[in-house]
Amino acid sequence: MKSIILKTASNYLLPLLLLFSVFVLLRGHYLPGGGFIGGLVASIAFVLHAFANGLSNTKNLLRVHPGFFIPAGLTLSLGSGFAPMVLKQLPFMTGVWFKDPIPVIGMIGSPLFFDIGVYFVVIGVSLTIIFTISESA
Amino acid sequence: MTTNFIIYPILYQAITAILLMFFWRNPKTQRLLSILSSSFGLVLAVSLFVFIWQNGTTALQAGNWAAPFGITMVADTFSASLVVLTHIVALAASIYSSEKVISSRIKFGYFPIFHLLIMGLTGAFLTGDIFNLYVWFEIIIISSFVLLTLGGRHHQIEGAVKYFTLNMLASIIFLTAIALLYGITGSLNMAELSVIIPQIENKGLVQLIAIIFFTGFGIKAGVFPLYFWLPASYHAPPAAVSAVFGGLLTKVGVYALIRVFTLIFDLDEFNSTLIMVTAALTLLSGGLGALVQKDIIKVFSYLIICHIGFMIAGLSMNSQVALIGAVFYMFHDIIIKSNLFLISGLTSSIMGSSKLEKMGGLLNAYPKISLLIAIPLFALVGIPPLSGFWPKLSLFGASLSSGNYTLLAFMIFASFITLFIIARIWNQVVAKPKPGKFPENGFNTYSFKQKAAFIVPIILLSLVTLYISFGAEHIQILAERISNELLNTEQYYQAVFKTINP
Amino acid sequence: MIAAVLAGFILAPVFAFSKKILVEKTAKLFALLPLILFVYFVSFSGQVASGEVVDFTYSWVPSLGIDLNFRIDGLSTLFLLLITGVGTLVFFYTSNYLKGHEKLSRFYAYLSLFMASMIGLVLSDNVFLLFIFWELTSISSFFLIGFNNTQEGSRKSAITALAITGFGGLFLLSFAIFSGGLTGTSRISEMAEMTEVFSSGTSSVLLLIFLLVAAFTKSAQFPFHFWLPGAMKAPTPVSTYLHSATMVKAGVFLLLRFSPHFSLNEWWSPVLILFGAITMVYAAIHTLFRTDMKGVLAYSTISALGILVFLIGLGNSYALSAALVFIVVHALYKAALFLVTGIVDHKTGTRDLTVLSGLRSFMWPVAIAGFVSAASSAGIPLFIGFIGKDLIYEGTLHSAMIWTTVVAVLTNFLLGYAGFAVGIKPFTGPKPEKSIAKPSAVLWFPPVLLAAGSLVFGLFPGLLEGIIIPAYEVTGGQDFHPLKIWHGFNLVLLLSGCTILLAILLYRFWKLNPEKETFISRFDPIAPKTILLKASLLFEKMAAFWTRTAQNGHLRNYVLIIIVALITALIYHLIGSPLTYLDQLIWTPLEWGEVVVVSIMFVAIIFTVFSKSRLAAVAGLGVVGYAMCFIFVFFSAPDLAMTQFTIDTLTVILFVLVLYRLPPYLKLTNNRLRIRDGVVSLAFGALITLLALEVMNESPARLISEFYAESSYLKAKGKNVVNVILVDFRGIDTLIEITVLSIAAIGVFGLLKLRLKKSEK
Amino acid sequence: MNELFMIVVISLGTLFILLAAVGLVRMPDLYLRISVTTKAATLGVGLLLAGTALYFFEVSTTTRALAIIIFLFLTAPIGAHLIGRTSYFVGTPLWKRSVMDDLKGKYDKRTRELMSSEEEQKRTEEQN
Amino acid sequence: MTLQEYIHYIIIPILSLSGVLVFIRFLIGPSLSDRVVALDLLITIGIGIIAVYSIVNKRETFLDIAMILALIAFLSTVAFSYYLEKRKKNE
Amino acid sequence: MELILAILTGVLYAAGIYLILRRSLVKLIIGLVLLGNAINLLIFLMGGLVEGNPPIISGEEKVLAEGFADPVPQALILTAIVISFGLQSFAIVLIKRAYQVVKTDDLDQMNTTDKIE
Amino acid sequence: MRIQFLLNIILTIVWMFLTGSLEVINFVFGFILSFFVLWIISHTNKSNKYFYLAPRIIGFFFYFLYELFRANILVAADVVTPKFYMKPGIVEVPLDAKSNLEITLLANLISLTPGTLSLDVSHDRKVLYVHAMYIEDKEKFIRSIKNGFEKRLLAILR
Ligand code: NA
Ligand code: NA
Repeated sequence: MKSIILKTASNYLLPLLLLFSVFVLLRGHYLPGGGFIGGLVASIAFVLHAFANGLSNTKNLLRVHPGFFIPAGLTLSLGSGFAPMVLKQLPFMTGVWFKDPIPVIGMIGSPLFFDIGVYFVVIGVSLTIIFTISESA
Repeated sequence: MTTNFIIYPILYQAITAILLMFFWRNPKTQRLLSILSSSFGLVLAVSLFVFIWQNGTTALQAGNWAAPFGITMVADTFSASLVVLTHIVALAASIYSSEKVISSRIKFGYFPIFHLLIMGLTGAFLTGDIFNLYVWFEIIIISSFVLLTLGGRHHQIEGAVKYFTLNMLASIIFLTAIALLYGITGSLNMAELSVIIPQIENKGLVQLIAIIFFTGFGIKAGVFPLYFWLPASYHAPPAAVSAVFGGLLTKVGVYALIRVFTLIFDLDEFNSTLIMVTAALTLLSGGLGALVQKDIIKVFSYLIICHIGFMIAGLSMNSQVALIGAVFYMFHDIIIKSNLFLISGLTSSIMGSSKLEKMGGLLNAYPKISLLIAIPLFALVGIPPLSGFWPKLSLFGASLSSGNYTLLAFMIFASFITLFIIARIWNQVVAKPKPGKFPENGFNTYSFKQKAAFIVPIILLSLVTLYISFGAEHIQILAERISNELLNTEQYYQAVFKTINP
Repeated sequence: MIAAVLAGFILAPVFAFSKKILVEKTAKLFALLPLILFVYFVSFSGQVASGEVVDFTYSWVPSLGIDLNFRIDGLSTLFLLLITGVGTLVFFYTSNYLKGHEKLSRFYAYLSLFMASMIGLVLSDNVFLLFIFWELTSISSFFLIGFNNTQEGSRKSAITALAITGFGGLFLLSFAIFSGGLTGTSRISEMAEMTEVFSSGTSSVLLLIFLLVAAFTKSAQFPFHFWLPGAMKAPTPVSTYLHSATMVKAGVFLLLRFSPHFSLNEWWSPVLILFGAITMVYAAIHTLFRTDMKGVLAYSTISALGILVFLIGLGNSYALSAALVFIVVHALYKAALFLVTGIVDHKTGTRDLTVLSGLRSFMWPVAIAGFVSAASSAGIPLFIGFIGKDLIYEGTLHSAMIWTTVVAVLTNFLLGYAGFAVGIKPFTGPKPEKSIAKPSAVLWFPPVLLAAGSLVFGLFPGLLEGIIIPAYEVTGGQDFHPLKIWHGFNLVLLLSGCTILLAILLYRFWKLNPEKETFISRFDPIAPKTILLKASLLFEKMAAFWTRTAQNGHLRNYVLIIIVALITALIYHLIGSPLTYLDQLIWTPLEWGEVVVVSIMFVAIIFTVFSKSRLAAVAGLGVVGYAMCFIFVFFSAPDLAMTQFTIDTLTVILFVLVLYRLPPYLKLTNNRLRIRDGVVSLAFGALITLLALEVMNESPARLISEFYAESSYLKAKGKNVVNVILVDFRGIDTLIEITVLSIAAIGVFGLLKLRLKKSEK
Repeated sequence: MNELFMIVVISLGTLFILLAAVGLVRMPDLYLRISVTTKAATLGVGLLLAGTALYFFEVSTTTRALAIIIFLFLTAPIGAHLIGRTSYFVGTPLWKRSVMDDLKGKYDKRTRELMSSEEEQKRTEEQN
Repeated sequence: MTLQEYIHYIIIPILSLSGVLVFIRFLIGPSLSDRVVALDLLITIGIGIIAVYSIVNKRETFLDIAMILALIAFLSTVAFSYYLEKRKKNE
Repeated sequence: MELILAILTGVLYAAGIYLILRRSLVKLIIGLVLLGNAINLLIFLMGGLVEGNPPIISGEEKVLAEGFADPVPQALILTAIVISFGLQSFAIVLIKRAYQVVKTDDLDQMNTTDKIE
Repeated sequence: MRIQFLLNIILTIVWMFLTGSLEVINFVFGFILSFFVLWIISHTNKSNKYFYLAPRIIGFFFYFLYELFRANILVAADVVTPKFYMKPGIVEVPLDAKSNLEITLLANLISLTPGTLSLDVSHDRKVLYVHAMYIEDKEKFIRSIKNGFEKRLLAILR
């Protein structure tokens, strides 16, 4: 859409929303949020940017095709399920954790990486779908 | 030692799919990778089966959360066998796809999704959690849906709309049933449900929920009057995909029905009558439908429905013999139906059409192929001693000994109509002279590799059929053991609740 | 033994894929296969004659009671010798008859397949095994009949034959299973000791029906007979083999095999006699009107089969031995006549009896064979047929029913005519104008040999006793009456004489011409074939109607049917056992905000459903989603509220992106449909509400939830329990779920981006 | 005292929201509805959030409330602008008692570009 | 009367009433834009309700939901505007 | 409230089914979305209704406070929501593609594949 | 570069707001995160003027709040009374604001005040079209905007 106002605002809303999405992702284990919502918020950020600036600009911004996030995220999630199998001979998807929490994020363990994988998959999926639709409109 | 190996076949397909995604634009690599990994997947599946055969039902508590708190994956003989069959079909379809599926489809994710479909099927067979089963079903739906539409041709879209809507409806009904089940039991673990359900006093409510389950699975299994999505869509995708659809998709529904109605719900008078009536009408309407179709793929589609009736009939009679028949029939049917769709793909490509009136001349032009396809065709009919014959012994026997003569009549009718239809197909495709000419860039012009990709999977599946036929004793013993396990739910329960890993 | 049975099966593909040249050269040698088998089976005749049985057992599928139980006894030996003996001649004959035929190798493959099935069939002492070979004979005869696959007629005949015999086969399967279940064994010989199973109770009636349907279809009894004349479309060697000694006799074999079992069943005799009699008369009359040699033979075969069934039904010692002798008699003369017909056809190019005459000078050995066989067929003394006929009359006379003798005479003299018509007519009379090539010895030798058999056994019937008596004993007969040419002057002799006389008179004065065939074809509309054909057409129409009605392409019909089916099942059950306690629920009190949200949602749903504009509907959908979000807020589900909200927004975006390209809603459905659908939907909704309320009465122990409440932080290190469930307790669900998403995305990408070219399929 | 202040803030916020709702129903044209509602509601919610922040009175809650207010103040006017602009563009009419419409005819039908009066004059001159 | 009771009996009903009014506008339209504006306002009111609801229940967790709503609610407005701008003339 | 929500669930189901029974593909998809909501609400009801006590361990607590809302249905719904989002997006795109290929949104015109030729 | 840094700091502060923790480690984490986010979106984000004058910002904030309340009450009176006193219309307001950010902020602020709504900016960015509820005198209205919001805003931004 040819609106300077939207365009300008979206440029500032994008980082804000992205930041917010990471925030939602990381706190998911303790408070409402998590990979899905985080991923959805992040996708919405890019969608907004695309509405305002046109699809090609947003794609340039992303540098890679959004579809790339899908296998990447899947690998991360699946990998965090594998970690206990490979590392400790435990059943698939068993949570393995570092001993001490780190500030801001809290405990670091395989479920966290799993959730991050979810986050990326959701971004990849939403953006692939919406971008594809827009392009073929 | 953990029991992680139960889900190796699942994880393996997932890894394959992801790997294939990374080779998105490279059809050659994808083809090779797919065949290689399908072969290795089969090895994994077989070794799983061997383990289960030797050690009995085994469970994996995912996440190391003791049942019923996490998701339990359970491999018993039934599911392990089905996993093996799935992987056999997958290998065949994979080889078949390697030349038959055009590279533009491959560049749009054909192979990753194909492997995810296989993963979904495997998962559905192995899960011991009712909601998890729903999730696996969704994998199956979405991947089959994508494979169905890939290419986006007119008939594909039309088929897909129906396929999608009715399968979504099935999922919604299934999920409704799960919700209600959770509402009365507070559990999702199938082994635990098998213990809780009998203790519930409100039997009527349990039965209503059972009906909803039956409807949901019935749509997937393609029983009367819920099968409409099947004939409307199976002709749409490439033959390799139809093969997986034809062989396995409905069988997952049948599997779910058998599992749920042996493990969780009682097959009491009402349920078994309901299922029996359904089975009879399925046999009838599938047969009638197949009789009037003029396109080979549609004939096969209706025959799928018709023959689902046999398995459902086996379930409905609620006896060990009948269950043996149902299970045996299922094994036979998976291989046969997959093979038939591969064959329909082969013959259509030889003839340039899948319409029966435009086909013909196979016997004179391709005698060896004719002999090859005679095996599955007549095995489908149940010409003894080919594979379709054996389960009928148990099914007919069970209906005779339990006095279900009407059901027997329907089974005889279905067998007869199948015989007639297949004989007619034989006449029209194989024996009759070809009307018009064979297409110019037809089968004969293919390279050796292309021909092999066509023929090898059919040979592979036909060999399996021959094994089922002449090694019927093995399959019979297998089916007996499966029916034992299905009827003695205690064993399943023990397997799920004993294994708490160190 | 197993090698003997399997030899045909194994050699079939070898034949099929041998090089054509090789087959041409070695075809005569193929006859060695049946010959060796013949010799092999003859080697048992000594043991068999002394009343021994030889059993061979190989394990196959013991858990189903199906093993390879082969038994050589009198009955099987009789059939084995016919199968392999006639087989040898047919194999030999074919090598010349189909010389140069493109598909000769395939023919031999089918033939040996068929022979092997037949051998297996008569050897089986296992009722399942019997069925297996039974079906194999059906299927291999399907190939044989349809051998001329480029001709539509022969394909049609093949499918008719398969349909009828296959239909019967399913009854044999039922018989096998049922009898196996009732007797606890699958061995036919062991079953024979449990006659009570086969003679009393409803189950025995069922068993009888199963068996008879199988036998009658295979042995072409009225009204299943019509596949047999159609099967004449096959090359003559096939007809010879199928209709004289093998395929159609399988049904007779079955009846003989099980006649001891059913000996006490009161229905056995009357039913067999009735069907046998109808068949033999009906078919015999038909022979009069046929002008095609093969047509005459076909109907005379049916008639002969009727006689056999009739005799087995009579069941007295004369009738039984008559049946056994007649099997041999019929095999000898019918095979010879078929072969003769083949030669005539091969050399003259026609089988039309109104045209053929005077061939004797071109093919005198063939003519002799024809004459001898015709004589045997008419029961002229000194030929084996005479002995057969005598026994038949003995049999009927020993039954209490006079009419049986009448129909026997009637049938026999008509059959005598048929024999003359085929075996004599073409060779007598004026010579044809054109000269006709002489048949090679390979062609004429087999019929001559068969004719010689008719003569030799006719002169020395005692030679036959060696195989007839053991068979007779196996079928439950006692006190065999020795086979003699001369019984003295008695009623039987008189009847025989009359029969012959009548046959000769009929042959003299019955003028065959095409009008005769036209005449009989007037009865076609009421012939079983037509009726069945019409019925099957009607059936197909019904099937088409039904399929078109059910699968009418309208998605909403499918949905409607599914929903109505579900509603019906639920309501049906509810009527049987109504729900009990809806009143015990403790309700959560109403709150302002909740009521407003729910009310808005109600209205928004209705708005969405009835909106005239798509976009308004999508907006309405948005409201519904946001209202859901607030329900989640009010009832303690923050994660759900967040997800619902974001996804709802994304869904709206998707709809919007897609919809602006589409034309507006069309107003399509009429009010009647709206009301119907409305009622169905509301009924479904009401049922769900009812179920939900009923379920909420149950208060199961939520052990799982309590475990999560306690261990979420302590064991899984997370405080948002829902999130912990998603990423840990039930992580697999989530893993699959993101896979679903991934597939959807790939699918969308493919659906919109992939454009196939015309050439790509 | 503190509680009373909270009650005032919250009541005020609620009133503004009610005002927005009434305005939305009553106002005669779309632009007026947007004009009245977006801001009144934003202000109202802002006040409610302020009340919430005061109630909990701790850093994490306050920052969250503040974040929500910032988000709302960032997004609400943009939404209003967009929907107003597009509505005008697709021809949603002004209230009949409106006194002026400077926008009339300024959108180029084809390119959808919006001209200023100055630019419009220029173009007219060029064309002449 | 405590603050909770005040909110429960006075504030929430008024907010709910506002919601109903806005929803009426949504229903009567007349244009799609009117509906979009109404939808937007509904969500804004929802944020308000959530805010006071968190006071009633003394759980600040609910503010998190409000945060999401505040950030992305306007996106559907953007989408509908996009639609209006791009759609064909025939609706 | 349970009664009202149960009725609401029923209404959602009814509305969804009714829309699926229309001839328009767009209505069909909207119907499926409504059914998705219906099923979520049903699952939600099955866990029992709890006000103001989300299954989140607050502050320094180590276990959930008594009277918590059942987290299991919530997790199930989350999964179900996300799955139906995936399926719905695909379905929505299918509308688009169907319109491109079949040139209509009328389902009654999408019946060629079921015809017996 | 400087502006990038400033943005980075601002985002970091937003992050600390969001997480509700003022610890140093959170600052570091927020800084890294914001840096990353900015890196992602960096190359289309053409540099702009940025605000740096805190007092003016605060002053402006209160001016805005004042305007917000004043206008709201004005409108409220009209909404709740049965008769409408308004004279609405669309006014073309010439802009001194030049950059995208300036225009956007101005337009949003105008929109946020009840009774006025920024409809669109002309293609050449010279005028802003505003829908207003009370237009007694067009020139006066334009002046009130230019002397009110625009002047104060530009004073901060330039
Ligand atoms: Na979460
Ligand atoms: Na875990």
